[in-house]
Amino acid sequence: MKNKNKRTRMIVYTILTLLAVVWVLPIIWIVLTSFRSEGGMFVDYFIPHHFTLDNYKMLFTNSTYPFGRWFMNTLIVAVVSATLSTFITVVMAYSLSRLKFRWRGRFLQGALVLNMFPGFMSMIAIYYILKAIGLTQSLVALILVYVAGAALGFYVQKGFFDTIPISLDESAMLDGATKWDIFRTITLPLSKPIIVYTTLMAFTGPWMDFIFARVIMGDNIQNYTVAIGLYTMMTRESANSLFMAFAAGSVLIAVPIIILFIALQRFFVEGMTSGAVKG
Amino acid sequence: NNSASADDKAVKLWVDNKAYKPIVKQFTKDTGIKVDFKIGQSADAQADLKKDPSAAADVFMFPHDQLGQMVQAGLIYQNTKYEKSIKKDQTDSAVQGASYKGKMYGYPYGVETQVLYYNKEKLSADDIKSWASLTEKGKLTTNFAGDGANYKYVPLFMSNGDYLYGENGEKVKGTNFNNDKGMQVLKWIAQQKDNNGVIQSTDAASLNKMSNGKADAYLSGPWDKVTLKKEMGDKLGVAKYPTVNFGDGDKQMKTFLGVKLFGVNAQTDKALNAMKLANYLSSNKVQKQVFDKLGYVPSSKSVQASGDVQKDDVAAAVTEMAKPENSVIMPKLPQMVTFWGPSDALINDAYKGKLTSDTEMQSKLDKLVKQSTKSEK
Amino acid sequence: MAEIKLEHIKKQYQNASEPSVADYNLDIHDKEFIVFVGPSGSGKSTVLRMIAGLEEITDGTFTIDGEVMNEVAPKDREIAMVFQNYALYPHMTVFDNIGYSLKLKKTPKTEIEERVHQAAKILGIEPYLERKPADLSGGQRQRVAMGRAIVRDAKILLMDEPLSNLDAKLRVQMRAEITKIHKRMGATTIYVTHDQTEAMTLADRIVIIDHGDIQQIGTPNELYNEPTNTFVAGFIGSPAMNLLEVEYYDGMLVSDEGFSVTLPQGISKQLTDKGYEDKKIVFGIRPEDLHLDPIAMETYVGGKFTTQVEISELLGADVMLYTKIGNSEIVVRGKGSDYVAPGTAIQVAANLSKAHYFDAVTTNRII
Amino acid sequence: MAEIKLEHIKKQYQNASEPSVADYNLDIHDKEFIVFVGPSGSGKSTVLRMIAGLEEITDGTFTIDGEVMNEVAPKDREIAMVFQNYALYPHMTVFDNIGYSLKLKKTPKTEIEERVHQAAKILGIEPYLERKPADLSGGQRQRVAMGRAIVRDAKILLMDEPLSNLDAKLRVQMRAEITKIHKRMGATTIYVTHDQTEAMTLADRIVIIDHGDIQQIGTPNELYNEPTNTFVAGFIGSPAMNLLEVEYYDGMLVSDEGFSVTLPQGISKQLTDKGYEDKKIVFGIRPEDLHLDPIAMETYVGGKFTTQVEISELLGADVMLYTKIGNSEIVVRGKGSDYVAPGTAIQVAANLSKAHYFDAVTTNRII
Amino acid sequence: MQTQKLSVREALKVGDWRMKLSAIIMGTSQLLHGQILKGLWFLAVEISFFTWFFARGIKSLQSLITLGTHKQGFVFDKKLGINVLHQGDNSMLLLLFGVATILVVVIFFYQYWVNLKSARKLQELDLYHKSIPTLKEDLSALLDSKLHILLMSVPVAGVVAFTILPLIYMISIAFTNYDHNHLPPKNLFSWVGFENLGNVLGGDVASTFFPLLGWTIVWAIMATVTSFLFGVLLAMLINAKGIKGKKVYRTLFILTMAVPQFITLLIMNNLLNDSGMVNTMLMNWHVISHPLPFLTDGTWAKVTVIIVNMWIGIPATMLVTTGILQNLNQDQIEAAEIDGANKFQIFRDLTFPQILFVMAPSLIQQFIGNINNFNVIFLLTGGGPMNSDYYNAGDTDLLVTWLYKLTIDAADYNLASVIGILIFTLSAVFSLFAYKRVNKMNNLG
Ligand SMILES: Nc1ncnc2c1ncn2[C@@H]1O[C@H](COP(=O)(O)OP(=O)(O)OP(=O)(O)O)[C@@H](O)[C@H]1O
Ligand SMILES: Nc1ncnc2c1ncn2[C@@H]1O[C@H](COP(=O)(O)OP(=O)(O)OP(=O)(O)O)[C@@H](O)[C@H]1O
Ligand SMILES: [Mg+2]
Ligand SMILES: [Mg+2]
Repeated sequence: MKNKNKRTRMIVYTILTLLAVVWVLPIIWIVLTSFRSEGGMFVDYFIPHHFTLDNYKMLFTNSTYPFGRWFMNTLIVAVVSATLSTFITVVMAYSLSRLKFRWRGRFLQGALVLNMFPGFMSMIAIYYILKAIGLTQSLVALILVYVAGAALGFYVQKGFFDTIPISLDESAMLDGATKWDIFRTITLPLSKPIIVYTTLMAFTGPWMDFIFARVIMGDNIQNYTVAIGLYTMMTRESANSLFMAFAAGSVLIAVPIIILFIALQRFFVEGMTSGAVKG
Repeated sequence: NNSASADDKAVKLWVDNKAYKPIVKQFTKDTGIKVDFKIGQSADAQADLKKDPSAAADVFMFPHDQLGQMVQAGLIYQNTKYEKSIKKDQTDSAVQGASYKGKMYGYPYGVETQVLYYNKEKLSADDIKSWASLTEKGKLTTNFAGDGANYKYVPLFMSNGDYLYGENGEKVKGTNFNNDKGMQVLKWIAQQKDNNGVIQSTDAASLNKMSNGKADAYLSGPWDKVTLKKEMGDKLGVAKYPTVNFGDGDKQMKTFLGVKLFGVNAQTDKALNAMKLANYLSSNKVQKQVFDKLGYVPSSKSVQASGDVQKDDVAAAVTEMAKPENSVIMPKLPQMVTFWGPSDALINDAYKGKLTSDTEMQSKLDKLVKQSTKSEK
Repeated sequence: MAEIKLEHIKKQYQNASEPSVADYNLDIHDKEFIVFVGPSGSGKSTVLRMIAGLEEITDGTFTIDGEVMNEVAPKDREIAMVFQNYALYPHMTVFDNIGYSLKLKKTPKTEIEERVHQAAKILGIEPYLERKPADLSGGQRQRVAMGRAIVRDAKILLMDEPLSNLDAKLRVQMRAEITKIHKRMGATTIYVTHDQTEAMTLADRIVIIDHGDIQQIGTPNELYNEPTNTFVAGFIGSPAMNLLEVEYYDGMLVSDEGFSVTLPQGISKQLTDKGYEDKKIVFGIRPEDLHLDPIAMETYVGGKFTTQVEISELLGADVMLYTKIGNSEIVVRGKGSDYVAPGTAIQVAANLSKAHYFDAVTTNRII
Repeated sequence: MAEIKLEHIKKQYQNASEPSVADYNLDIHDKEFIVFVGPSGSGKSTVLRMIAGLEEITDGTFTIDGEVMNEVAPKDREIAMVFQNYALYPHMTVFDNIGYSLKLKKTPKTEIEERVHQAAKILGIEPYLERKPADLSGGQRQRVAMGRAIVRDAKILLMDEPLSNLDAKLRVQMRAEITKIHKRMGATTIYVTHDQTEAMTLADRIVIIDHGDIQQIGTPNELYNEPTNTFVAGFIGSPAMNLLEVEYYDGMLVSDEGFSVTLPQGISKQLTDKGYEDKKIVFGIRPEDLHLDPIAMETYVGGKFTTQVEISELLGADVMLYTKIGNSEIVVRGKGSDYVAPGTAIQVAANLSKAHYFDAVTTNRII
Repeated sequence: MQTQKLSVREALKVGDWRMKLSAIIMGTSQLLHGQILKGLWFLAVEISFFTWFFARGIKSLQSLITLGTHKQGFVFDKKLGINVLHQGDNSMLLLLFGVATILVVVIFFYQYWVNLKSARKLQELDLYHKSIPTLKEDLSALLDSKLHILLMSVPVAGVVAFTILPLIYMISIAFTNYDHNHLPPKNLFSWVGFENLGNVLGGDVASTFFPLLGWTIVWAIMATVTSFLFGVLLAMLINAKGIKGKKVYRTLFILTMAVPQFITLLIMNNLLNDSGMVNTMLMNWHVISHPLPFLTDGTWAKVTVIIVNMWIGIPATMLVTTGILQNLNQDQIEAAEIDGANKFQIFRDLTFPQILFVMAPSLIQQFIGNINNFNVIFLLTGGGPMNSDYYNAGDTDLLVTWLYKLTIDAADYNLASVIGILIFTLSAVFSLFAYKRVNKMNNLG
């Protein structure tokens, strides 16, 4: 019995390790590339022949690509929009999972349908809407757009809320809690994992989006986020020579996100502090 | 908003390299016209302009093949003011590239063609005279089967005497690839699959192959010079394209000629200043400065002929390729967009051996011509 | 003050074919202790949940102190409730679970402390105040649920089988506590249980429900002594009343299976007067009104009959004899000394004046 | 065959300060019906869960038919179990819930149908087979949980308070069904309950647990008549045995509060012989061994004492008198006719030969 | 004390003058009943709406009908010596702001309706002599029975402005001739009705549309299902009992989520190249003699994008699943263990259905998202390899990436919009159907 357990465990370890290698190799490749001094975009070996820090230095010294500035922009946008988006997503999910009101079913269906139109097609329209309210080329505009998008991305969260026993709400209602109290003191504390998940997703968005952000920012390079910045590095002329700097930039983008992921994993792992109690 | 005398307002400029900064400073010093200097990609100029012309630059860089659409959408100001001097100073191809349907719009500041890079240690100057000897003696790395095959190999049709949108590239119904000559070219492309001297590779990988000696020759533009030079040093040779034989004798292999232009935004409220700046940036003096700093091959006749340019092997090769017998000006008709995709597909499929019979090749050529030459509604 | 009135209350769950509660009428006085009993699935919890406002009332009017409450939000009804399935907040400690309602009311911390501790003490869960519900045993959880309800000074207290997971001793103790709490709080209380003893000892009045219908409302004694129909008769009392379908005929009750007793004159006169001569009636007699001792045999001569013992259960002081006449089961409760081995036929004497007589068709009580 | 042996079994939850089960030793014979009783939180469920393999055994050996099972996965133990909290599969219908284990064993469809329907019929939940658990009442859910256990022909059947949410009538019925099922299946059964009657009627042997320790193992009669200590004495029997701390002195039992009886000679001799002269002992007498009728007063002269009635509960045939001598409560169970209004002082006669005598320090039984 | 509900219509008929005046001057009833703030709000809404409407709104609506009449042109300016631009109408902006105007009008009418309903309520309270809710009561209702209004109105406003408005605008374009021949600002475009739809479904675009549609659906299904299934499996593996270093493994997989897609995909593209590292290594190890055409052969490329998408999608699923796994009811799993289920069966019958239940809505969304999954295809293959049977599309092109090419390269916005609407209709039908199914499955406690 114990032996069998051990064997299956060994198999699991092997599979996991293999998979982890597959997943991590490309990442390691980026990291190594960011320290590579020779070659260009393409080399057919894994470990660089010469290591250098120049690629990183270049990012912070080259005035065409004010990476430091971009990084701060992105950080600001990410933090603000993650906070607001999470709030909005969770609030929407809660409303649609727990509150009873007239157009609820319709709203759910409508929201589902609204997400279906190819997003890039509305970019120009959104640009002009932002322009009409005088916000183009600003970080606020970016935040606004990301946060507005959060209002319809509540499905996972709603699914999660649906699994919290309704009797907890009922019990709290009788205890004199308003719906708002229930949301605050019962639902939210029980939803840590999903909140963390939502925050992470919302936080990573601005680091990754290069199409939309580029449309909004136009030629205002000072307000670029790292993603637009990096993406604009990859033109026909510059792709090859800037590739290692690009990799260095990628590594720098990944760092805050990874730190956040690791830091917040605990909440995921904890899950709900304890299972539902009877029923 | 059409008063062109708002001198106090800065002219917004999009260029793709900050090396222009001191040049623009000089301009401001000379003329007193303030310039709002912004870095942007010349290739994106059209899209950015289209998105919101009023927020776009007053003067911007762009490749000449976007001119057709820009004119069509009314995005670009006609160049009436400096037309004459440009016609005088610039090469004919450059003038042609800056004009559309008989009117001039752009301010040319450079030309761009592909050239042949090769490894001097492996290949002699004779070896590279023809495609056959080149691929027999050495290995050519190129991209028949992927993105960009159209840019590199569509000119083969013109090498064999076909036309793309007519002689001057402005005639919608002027494509005739679906004749026998076209078939010859397509078959030739298909044969390359079995040519051991041709290695299929993406551009990025090609550079690497050149560097590590796995390939000896590579067709590409001046932008790859820096990388190749760095990796290969003195081994790097640059030359014009070889000849090719499609079945009835050697013919010069051609390349697309691109003209680099400055343009003035049609919506600008400081037209005169903007034009002045555009003209300044395309002047001989600036072309020379830019060539020195960035290696952009000039479009001005006099600068091209100057010693510095001719001493530079890439620039020399480009000016050579830019001659009408070695290149075709890339058409700028808006219809080009309907040509690029299908032609890429056709060359890819031909190379990969997907077109198995002559009739299939013929019908594919017919389709390409038909699709890309639909007239305007 | 908290007078509750239910008028023609009906509940139809969306996905159920029949209404779970049909035409429920009930007046509950201020400070009364009402107990709902009824078989599993009869709608007890449903009524409770409607009163609490957790389930919409399909039809009818529900008032508290004359005010219509159908549409009032649960939190505004000032009702405390102990849930059948506890519904504890898993992320809060026992202390926080109990103190939650007080916290919502912005009660000062020290007072919360005090009241929670007091409640915990009554319920014997003081040692667990810092634990989370998942780390408690079933009975401990149930007591926490009780605690949550009693810390509040609610006008109305609803309890859905609050003691079902406790052991007998604790139950007796809790019962006493509930009585005390009720006296102290003075809350109008509705209590659902399936425990006879609980119902009998706690209730001012008991409501017996079956299939969403009220069968009888009355004090424990009324229900026990004057059940309105065979359902109530069979439901109240443990072991249940023996019910036999018999024919009334010539002053006697006779069944095909061999049962036969002679009724006292008073009773047979009444039956005849009410026109039951030669008709089927249901004869009901409680196990404790069947006697085995010689004296009883003498006293209740007319009530003597013979039956076959199938099982004898010795329950401490008592013995329970499960006997059969033909296919009808008759349970007899005797003293421990009356133990008879299974298989023997015994003579039993019924105290017929304590027996009950029901209409066989309507099942309603005749006498 | 399924003989279960627990040797020095111990369970310490990680976050608990004391072991929940300490040194548990128990032999269960094949086909035996064992009932665990004990106060809430005494470790009944914990032992059950260890036997099922759901909880790791901290220490000790657990064997089935001589094979050590400590490490065997639950699914390989061939055990069926009814959970205290039902643990129904919320996304399956009642039918699927019950049939799940059969489906896992690849039983043919028709047989599953048949067995599920049979189980459902026994449990009276046939009408609900197509519902999901969420749409059932508490009692209905509990019966589904039962159904899940009984469709399987497991060698060992564990039931954790399987009837706690059912009404009295259904409970009696279910009890009978469980007996039948046990006879038919022949599974070794461990049954946790806090219901005296259930324990008494169902068990071959009862195990009484307190604080994770076994207090006594024995047949219902043994426990009732010969409780080993005051805990068992107080726990078994409802209402509980009256326990009074008294001094034994000169053939008499006397308390400070005014209680005093004279022991029969046989008993007092034994007490004296065992050295309890002038010592404190605990005197235990069951409510039913206290009598009020004149005949008893004559018969048990030495056992007469006076006490103050506080509450009288009329429970159908019986009356329960909660009385007090000083601060000690004494419960008397009389006939319905013995009803006495609260507040009166009454004379009670104790049948002292049925009384129990315990050591006041060790709490163990003396006689 | 039974209260009868009045409908707004009845209330208008039988109501007093305050009610009736509210129908003309919003907020009257509230003001006269002492709900000052509420009344002022309604009044302000009405005043500002009409001011705006007469100043701008009417014109905007008119322009929406014509989509502009003045073309931009150049006039020679003698003084400057050049042609000078004369601004014309910009059809695109007229359309956009016309749509916005309609939305504003709709919102106003909604407010008007709310105003009437609120007045009706006051009327009713009057009728039964009940007290009028104070501001404080109204506000506290927002925290309870009307919490959804408090919570949702701001997000919904965002949705209206940034999703619905652009959406209606995009849909409108399908009915215009906004193509490369009618590009603003120089040219005007105008309404053409259903002409474009015919062009897409009948024209030569159709021979590309239908094959791409097929692949899009195959892709969406495969991409969604593989990521989900393997994500769940991975989560199960990592969370298996007795596995140490859960956190490390989890972190390793999550790393991929931390690097922007356009970077990882570029690298994937690099690695999977004909002469990329994967091929080079395989050839060095003599596993293969010719490079595998991961990205250059149509069929290979399709498989490749699905696999690479797994690489991207699995960690996210793994993360959510982990969250769900830890919240699963342990009792049920115990019950199943006792019922004789092995690990796999528990997974199949309990864990998986419940994960599916939680994730079903998001799966539908992911499916839709994958139909529109621009990034993966665009960045990894760019739609390639090009297929000469198609019109400007490659083997891995999804409808969206094709659409993108059509708009960016060809500037045929009207065609793109029609195709967009077709995709949209398709997804809507599918997802509403799926959603209904999920809802059915929904009634478990
Ligand atoms: N997961 C746990 N962690 C810590 N302590 C626990 C845990 N589960 C149970 N306990 C404690 O162990 C003791 C025994 O619990 P168990 O559930 O076995 O009681 P029980 O006899 O079944 O009680 P009941 O009749 O109330 O169900 C209790 O004191 C309980 O608080
Ligand atoms: N959500 C529901 N949907 C459909 N039917 C339901 C629902 N909840 C309960 N029922 C049904 O309504 C009837 C009454 O249920 P209720 O819970 O009130 O019974 P109960 O008297 O409390 O029973 P128990 O003593 O078993 O708890 C039952 O037949 C039950 O199956
Ligand atoms: Mg119930
Ligand atoms: Mg328990």
